[in-house]
Amino acid sequence: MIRVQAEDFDVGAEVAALTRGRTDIGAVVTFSGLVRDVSGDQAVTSMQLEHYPGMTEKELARIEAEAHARWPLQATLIVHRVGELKPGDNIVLVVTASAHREAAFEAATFLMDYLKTRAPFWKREEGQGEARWVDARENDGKAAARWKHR
Amino acid sequence: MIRVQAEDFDVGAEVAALTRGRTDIGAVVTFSGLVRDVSGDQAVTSMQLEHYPGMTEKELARIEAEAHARWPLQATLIVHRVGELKPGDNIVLVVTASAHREAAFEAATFLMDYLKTRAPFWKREEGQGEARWVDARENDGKAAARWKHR
Amino acid sequence: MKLLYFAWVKQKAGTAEEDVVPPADIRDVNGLITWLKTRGDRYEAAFADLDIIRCAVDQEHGDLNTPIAGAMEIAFFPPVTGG
Amino acid sequence: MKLLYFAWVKQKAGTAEEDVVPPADIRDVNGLITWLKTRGDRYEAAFADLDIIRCAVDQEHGDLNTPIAGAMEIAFFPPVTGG
Repeated sequence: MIRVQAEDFDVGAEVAALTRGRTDIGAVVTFSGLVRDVSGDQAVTSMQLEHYPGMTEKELARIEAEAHARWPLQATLIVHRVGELKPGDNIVLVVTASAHREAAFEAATFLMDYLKTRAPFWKREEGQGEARWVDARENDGKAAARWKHR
Repeated sequence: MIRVQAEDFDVGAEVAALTRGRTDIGAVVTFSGLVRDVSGDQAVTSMQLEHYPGMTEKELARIEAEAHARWPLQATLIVHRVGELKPGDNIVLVVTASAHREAAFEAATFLMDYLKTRAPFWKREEGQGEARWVDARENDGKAAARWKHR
Repeated sequence: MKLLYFAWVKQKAGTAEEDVVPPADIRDVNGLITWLKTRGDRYEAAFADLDIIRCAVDQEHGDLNTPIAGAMEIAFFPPVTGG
Repeated sequence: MKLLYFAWVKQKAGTAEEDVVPPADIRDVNGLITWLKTRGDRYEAAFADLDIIRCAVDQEHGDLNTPIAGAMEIAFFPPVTGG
């Protein structure tokens, strides 16, 4: 399931909704990404999340389908917030549910690696009176590349 | 933080407690383990979790300290339930918080791998009129061994 | 053909969206960019360093060699930074 | 010295906990098990396959070679299955 929204999310409520009434799930992994108050060595007081409406949902759905093709997953969820966020706020939530923990951990890591390098979101940070677009991290490209030949 | 308890836990409340008022956490990973209604090819109607009071807490604290020595973590939590559980019930919760996702994901995986092979808990499953002690999974030993030389 | 621009590419290009009719002999994204750069300084600025330009053709990731024949919507943006 | 037994080791040994005074020449866990097995069939049954017996000496994981001198509490159990 894919959601792009301005509103916050509740990790516990999302996990409960995914597992409610089911007895075939043995492992649930969640990843929450939050806004930090520093970026590199620069203070951050707020963050704008821009995205590409239409493509965002399609790309997230493609990434989710790829995870289901690679691992036996009972359920997955990707929630990404857009708009203005403050330090400490949630940005993104990924949830994976499987019979066993290996698949749940690997699929959650994969979803985040792919989301970071393929989902059309852009962060603009503000702090110390100036705004700057965040640069892509080289490590994110490397993290995504390791799934290519698996 | 370590807790061994009969009561259920709430993933969302635990994550909120760990991150509340903090703006230095960029990534939170949670792992929840749940009771499944099958084990191998056998039906499970209930599960008893036995443990070694005293050693359990010490061993979980050792495992947690090892994770903090290996990764830059802002906070960690391990909650393990004991007593009688039913299919769909929570068994274990691990939460890791870090500035970046790599450390949070790796530390959560490590905590579960070590907990599975070192924390003194034993599962006894009931189903189809008989009770049986769960055998250790060979894969769990392999999963734990991969951290030895890192 | 609709063109979309995001993040700093949008700021440099000075627009979020525009409709264009490129010459018929333009076959791929690279040709389209070359043509756009002839249309003014702001396009020169937006496309100054193609190493940090990404594109999508009809909402799928593409590259400089992706054909544009029949495309309805082409987007230009920096490497993504969500998550 | 206090001995503790857990899971099926407890069921086979027929007790969860007992106080014992092993002979002074017993130096390690292996020696302790050998001595316990002379005390009755239920210990023979509990320790029949040492490949699937784990132990802790004073609440730290040990093995067959772990010394028991001065130990207050020794526990025997199957490979753990929590999580």
